[in-house]
Amino acid sequence: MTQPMLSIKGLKVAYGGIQAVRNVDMDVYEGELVTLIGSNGAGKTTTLKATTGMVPMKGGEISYRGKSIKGVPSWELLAQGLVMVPEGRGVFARMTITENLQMGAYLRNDKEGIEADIEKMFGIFPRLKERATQLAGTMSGGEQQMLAMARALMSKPKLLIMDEPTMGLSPAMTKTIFEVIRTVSSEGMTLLLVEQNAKLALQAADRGYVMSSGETIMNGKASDMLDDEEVQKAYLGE
Amino acid sequence: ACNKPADAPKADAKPADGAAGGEIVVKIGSGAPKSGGIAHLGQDNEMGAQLAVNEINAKGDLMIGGKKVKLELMGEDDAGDPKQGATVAQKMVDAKVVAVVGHLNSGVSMPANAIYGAAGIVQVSPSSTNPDYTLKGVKTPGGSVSSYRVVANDIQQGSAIGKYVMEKGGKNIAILDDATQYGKGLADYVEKTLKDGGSKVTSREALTDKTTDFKGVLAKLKAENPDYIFWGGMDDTGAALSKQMKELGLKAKLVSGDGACTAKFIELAGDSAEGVICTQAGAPVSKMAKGAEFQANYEKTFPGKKVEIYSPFAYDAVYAIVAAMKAADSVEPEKIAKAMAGVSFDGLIGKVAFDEKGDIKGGVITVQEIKNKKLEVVATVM
Amino acid sequence: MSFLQKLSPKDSMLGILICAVLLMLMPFAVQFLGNTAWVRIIDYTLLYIMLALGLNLVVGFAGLLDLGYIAFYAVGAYMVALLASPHLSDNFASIKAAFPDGWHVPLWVTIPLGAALAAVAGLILGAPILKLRGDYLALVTLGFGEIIRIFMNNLGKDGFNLTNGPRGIARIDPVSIFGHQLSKPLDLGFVTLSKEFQYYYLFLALVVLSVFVCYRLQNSRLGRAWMALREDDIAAKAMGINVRNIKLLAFALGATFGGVAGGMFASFQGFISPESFTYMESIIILAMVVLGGMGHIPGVILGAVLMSLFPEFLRYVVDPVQKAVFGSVVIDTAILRQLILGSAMVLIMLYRPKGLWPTPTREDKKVVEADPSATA
Amino acid sequence: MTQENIMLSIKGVNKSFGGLKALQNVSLEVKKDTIYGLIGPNGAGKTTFFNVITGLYEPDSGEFVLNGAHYEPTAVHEVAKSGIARTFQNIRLFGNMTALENVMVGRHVRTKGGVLGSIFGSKAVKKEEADIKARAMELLNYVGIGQYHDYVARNLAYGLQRRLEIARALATDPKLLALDEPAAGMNSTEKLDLTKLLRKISDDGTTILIIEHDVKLIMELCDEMTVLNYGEILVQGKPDHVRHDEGFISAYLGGH
Amino acid sequence: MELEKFFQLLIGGVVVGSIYAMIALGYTMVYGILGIINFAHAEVMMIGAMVAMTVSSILIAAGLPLLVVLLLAALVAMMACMILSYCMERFAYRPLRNAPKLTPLITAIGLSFLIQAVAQLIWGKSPRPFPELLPSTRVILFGDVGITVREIVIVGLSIVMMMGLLTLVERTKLGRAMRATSENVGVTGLMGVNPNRVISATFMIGAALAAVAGIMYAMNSGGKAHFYMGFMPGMKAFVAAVLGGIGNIPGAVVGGIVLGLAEAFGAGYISSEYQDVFAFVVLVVVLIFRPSGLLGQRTADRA
Ligand SMILES: Nc1ncnc2c1ncn2[C@@H]1O[C@H](COP(=O)(O)OP(=O)(O)OP(=O)(O)O)[C@@H](O)[C@H]1O
Ligand SMILES: Nc1ncnc2c1ncn2[C@@H]1O[C@H](COP(=O)(O)OP(=O)(O)OP(=O)(O)O)[C@@H](O)[C@H]1O
Ligand SMILES: CC(C)C[C@H](N)C(=O)O
Ligand SMILES: [Mg+2]
Ligand SMILES: [Mg+2]
Repeated sequence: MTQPMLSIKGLKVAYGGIQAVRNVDMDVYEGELVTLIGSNGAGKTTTLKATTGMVPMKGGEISYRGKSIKGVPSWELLAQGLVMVPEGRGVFARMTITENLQMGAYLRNDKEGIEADIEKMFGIFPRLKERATQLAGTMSGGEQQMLAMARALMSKPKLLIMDEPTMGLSPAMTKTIFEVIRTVSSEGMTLLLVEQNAKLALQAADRGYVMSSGETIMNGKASDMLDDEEVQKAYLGE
Repeated sequence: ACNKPADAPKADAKPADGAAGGEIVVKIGSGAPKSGGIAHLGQDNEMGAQLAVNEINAKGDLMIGGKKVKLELMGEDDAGDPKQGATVAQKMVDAKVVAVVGHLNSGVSMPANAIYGAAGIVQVSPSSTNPDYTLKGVKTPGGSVSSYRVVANDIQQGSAIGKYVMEKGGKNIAILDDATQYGKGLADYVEKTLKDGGSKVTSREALTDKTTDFKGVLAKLKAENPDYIFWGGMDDTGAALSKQMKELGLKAKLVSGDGACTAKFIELAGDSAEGVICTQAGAPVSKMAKGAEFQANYEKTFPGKKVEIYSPFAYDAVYAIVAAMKAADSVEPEKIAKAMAGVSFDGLIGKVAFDEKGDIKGGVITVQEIKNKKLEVVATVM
Repeated sequence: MSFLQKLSPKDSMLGILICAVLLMLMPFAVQFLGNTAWVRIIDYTLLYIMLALGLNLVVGFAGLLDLGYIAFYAVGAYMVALLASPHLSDNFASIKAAFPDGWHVPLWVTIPLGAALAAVAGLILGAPILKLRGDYLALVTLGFGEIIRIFMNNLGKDGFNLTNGPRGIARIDPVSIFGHQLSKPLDLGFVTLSKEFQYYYLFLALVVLSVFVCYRLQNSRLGRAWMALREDDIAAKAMGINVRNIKLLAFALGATFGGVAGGMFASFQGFISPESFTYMESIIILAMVVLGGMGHIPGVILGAVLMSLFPEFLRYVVDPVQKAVFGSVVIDTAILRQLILGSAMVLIMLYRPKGLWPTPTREDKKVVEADPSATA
Repeated sequence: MTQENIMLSIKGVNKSFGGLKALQNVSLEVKKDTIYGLIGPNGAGKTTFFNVITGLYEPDSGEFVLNGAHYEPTAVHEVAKSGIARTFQNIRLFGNMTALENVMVGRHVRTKGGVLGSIFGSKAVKKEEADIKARAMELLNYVGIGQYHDYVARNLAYGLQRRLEIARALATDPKLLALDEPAAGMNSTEKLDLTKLLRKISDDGTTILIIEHDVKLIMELCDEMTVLNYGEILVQGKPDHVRHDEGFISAYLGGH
Repeated sequence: MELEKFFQLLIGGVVVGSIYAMIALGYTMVYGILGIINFAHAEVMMIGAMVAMTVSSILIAAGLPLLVVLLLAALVAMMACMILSYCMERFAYRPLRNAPKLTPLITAIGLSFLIQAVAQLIWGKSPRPFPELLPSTRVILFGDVGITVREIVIVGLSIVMMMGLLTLVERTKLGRAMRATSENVGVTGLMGVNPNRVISATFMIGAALAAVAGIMYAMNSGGKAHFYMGFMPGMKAFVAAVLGGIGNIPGAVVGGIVLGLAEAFGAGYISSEYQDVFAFVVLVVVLIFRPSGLLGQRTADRA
């Protein structure tokens, strides 16, 4: 294969005294759907935050399309097509749904294109259309999750990072989200997915990584991992 | 541990400070606001005192107790705040000043006096015009008066203003003040005089020393259309009042006291200053025999600065202290305080001598009117 | 203080003892090094410590921003001034008749009364504005503070002269304990204590008491409730905390500190006027709390000490230093002081955003790596 | 059924936001010592229902009975006092307080140490404090995060925070424990542990009302359940009954 | 007579209120985006007035027509204030983004001490006359009710400013970015917006308004500038901002005007002594009934 689109080597992150991430190694190749699973507090979110320049890294290397992005702020990354849907949605509560979507397209200047894409999102998530003018903050947890997802897609990312996008979603909605994930993936978008619903994640993904207490302890083809009893015991609850 | 109130430098004390063998250095304190809203006036006072000190030292002929005396002015910032006033007062007492020029605001002079009095140190204020300052003054342990002033007090000033206005045929007068110790105090005496004199005080209003918009109260006064409006307050606020009266088309003549009887007022009030009447507790520097000389000297010593109001008085306050020093032929505070009662000399501001309360004898009040951007004396009230 | 708590009871007793001795000797040292003015400054400092501790109850513990705290100080001060000076009898015939030589109520009455009155004021302020959040509350308290001051300034009309207006109330009795007036030198035989010294010990006692009370409250059920309120009021309610009541409680308790300090201030200075209770004072006290370390008692004390000593310290050094360096006063002293004070505040906040001595939090401690997934 | 064995009985709750009817005539009864499930699509009104019964949102109408006693859900703290404790969908811990302190706060409503007592450190208060601490620690261990007792809450990972919230709620000795998506953000294994925990809580005599999207989990956990959709009741009854309801399948599971 | 008095008070109130409004806009914008009360804003306004004073006195000496002088002076003053404000944000506030809420408040107070001190060094301690750049000639409306040209300009300006800001914040991309930043700096970054730029911009816009406000205030308050001049209007503007619902742009203007009217009518009909008391009483009453200000809408706190 060619060089990875995103490559993380020996990542270390600490919050004050707490070593949240000790040693993470991970590669994401163009066009892949990679999933990162692990129990609560394993350090997944922290890893993603470090990648998108939201928390400073204490050690290691992160490079995106060959260039090191150590200390590169999140807004410059988006310009290069690296986008994240943060854990806990982070929608703009005091802005309407539409405005939230427009924020997603902040760096784009093609008015028509933006309009079209907003309509497209409304197509995928009808509930958002119904509430187009409601303040995001007053929406239900699930509705907010859809919005966050849609907003990220608005920026036409090359690499989309998602932190637990189905958290708090009804089964139906979870299906929808995964359908979306599959489609965008099949359309060639590269995805890095952190997901608690390990089964669904692994079923959708090409490759998977497992994190435990701050370290990537294993990785491999998603299908293989589904059958690995270690994984089954620890994360699939079987 | 505790410093006995009355321990002050003996004539031979602190040779350390003394430059030459026979010379002793004597500290005189000066307390005035050098920060905050009226810092410029405080500065003025201190500079007045500084001038006197420089002069005396330059002459270098001041001999006390057979020793040559070099004066040193200890200028402290009381920020016009009673609490800080008390603090600097204590600081100066500790620094063994033999007497104090100050403070500027009556509101500060009075609490400070408690400290000076107790320490047996005499205080001569160049600008505190509130009657209570001397009336309620503290006696030194030695039983002498400790609160003196070289300006006339607000009773004199108030009645002078009131009388003058009535002479000029004022029937309906509105009285405004800035709700400060000074402004309100003065306004009260003006009001009293007018009422006793049978004039009508159409309304009595109070604003603040930070008020910049008088339109509200002026609109009210306009409805009453008084023929005079008295302002008990400072020059900057007074100027705003004067301008806004004009903008609202009030016919009334503006009258004010020493706080607003300044060059600054004219500068700020511009054209609206024309015809404004104000009094000064004492003669204006322009009318002082050596006034011009003083001004020149002042502007030479402190480039870019102009005499505001009270520097001449601060200047004479120093001379009063020195006179007492000479009379007592000692630099002991108590002795100076004692001798102060007997002091009498022709100063810059005129004759300087005190009554038993500590007020200046025959303190004159000068009534002035602003004619083409100049203060012109129109009357001098004894 | 806090570090004492960590020590074993025995050591902490020792520590406290040492502190006590040092504090007892402090004024002598100060007198020796500096002079009476400094003892006086320290007296004021002690008052400010009380104020800071009181405000800390409201801002630091309960997280209610109060920009008008000085009002309670004023209430206490004026109450003492009225009860312990000839002012009322000079201005009200009826009282004159009853008390020919004026009212002179002793310390034992004025302190609790001042505290109580301030507490009531606290409730009166608190009650109507409980619904308000964060900065809305802050502003109303600011307004309250100003309103009180304005009334003090205007209730001085002839006819009904309650506060003597801007002229202020003078000749307030000094504190007198068992007939001895603290304004008079006290001869203990081996040493004579000046007014400043006697007040120092009185104030010190009050401060120690305040600190004690604050600690007890902080580590109590109420202290926790306040903290919870500060963190998330909705969650606090959901935990069954009656937010309304504990807010009021915080206001009232905080106010009492102010009231007592105010009373002390009045009798110490013997003269009070509205100028001493401006909005700026409230701000300065708030600065003490925040600069020191909001919610952390030792920090707050440190803050109060610095904020009240530093400007005075500058008063003493700025001129000499300038003279030494440039040979003359280049920059006007008063301005330079303001300049330095301002910069100091900014810099402290820049380098110690949580204050100089903040509550030690979890992050500061080294973490023994516990595997989070171990729970699974 | 008789009143005695009903813990919570809600009748005809309506709640609307402007034009939007978030709850329409919702009624349900939770039997004592059972686990009752509340599910439904996103935006169905589940959290709103919680907010209403706990006094956070004022209902347009409705009747509320807890443990046989009528109550008006107006003051949140009153509701908590009368015995309903809850957790929040978007976790609301006291971020800067330690895990232990968080749980200790939960004891507030069941203790009474006052100002004077605290200041003078009266025997009673000292004892009460000790008890609070002991109980809090006990609860932390009970939910399995004892070793994090001195962690500042905001520094705990999502899943741990959820457990902490449960401990804090339990500290108020609730008659009814209302959980809003406690399993959100947990993986299957962790969910199993949570299930065990909830069972334990229920067996130890606390009635539970739970919102959860994990059908597997809710079905095996609950004795009875209500499915909301667009603010209205879709189905109500035992899991097996609900499981086969057409409306439920299409609206919630999204077809087969 | 009475009627005339009423209208005269009305005018006076609206004028003063408009000045409060202009300053309040600055408070509100910064508050809106960072949630901090930038007390130093009052000093920014003071600096604006001071700079304008110096510049205009030079230009007048050079004999330019007053209107030109006014425009040039205003321009320079705005520049100065924007730079000052930018530096404040960059060096004093930015490092405190994640600091406890009250930390920037104290910084702000420290800053205003600092700025005042500097102003004293440059312009001295005493009030300086501010040239009459706008005619204070009285235009009679009816009877004896009049308004000066300057006052008309002031009222006009405040409205224009408000409209301008509203369009900026509600309609433009920058405005949207501002609102987003005000909610969550981190996530805004994820949208490709550089929050630092947005915040700096906000401060500078507020500063520009402050400069204009400073000039108008200096002219309206009896034509003087003083290092201390920021304090009072600063405090009043803060009140106005909160009264209208802090963070809310029209609110700032409404709040300012309501405050101005309360003061004017209070002084005119009851007693000038309690002028400020009325201001605060109005505030308290309003907040008791509308806990988040006149126009401040509280967004439902989801649980
Ligand atoms: N802001 C913070 N300050 C200090 N410690 C933190 C902070 N955020 C997270 N941590 C710690 O870092 C560790 C990893 O947290 P992180 O959120 O990355 O885990 P996670 O794998 O995302 O867990 P989850 O699946 O629950 O989201 C946890 O132990 C947590 O306590
Ligand atoms: N404060 C509010 N203002 C306006 N609308 C609101 C408010 N709270 C909730 N809503 C609306 O009411 C509906 C129900 O919201 P609720 O949070 O109860 O859904 P939910 O069942 O909890 O969904 P989820 O499972 O995704 O959390 C949603 O459409 C939401 O947008
Ligand atoms: C500067 C002066 C106006 C001071 C005033 N005379 C007073 O007694 O306070
Ligand atoms: Mg996570
Ligand atoms: Mg919900």
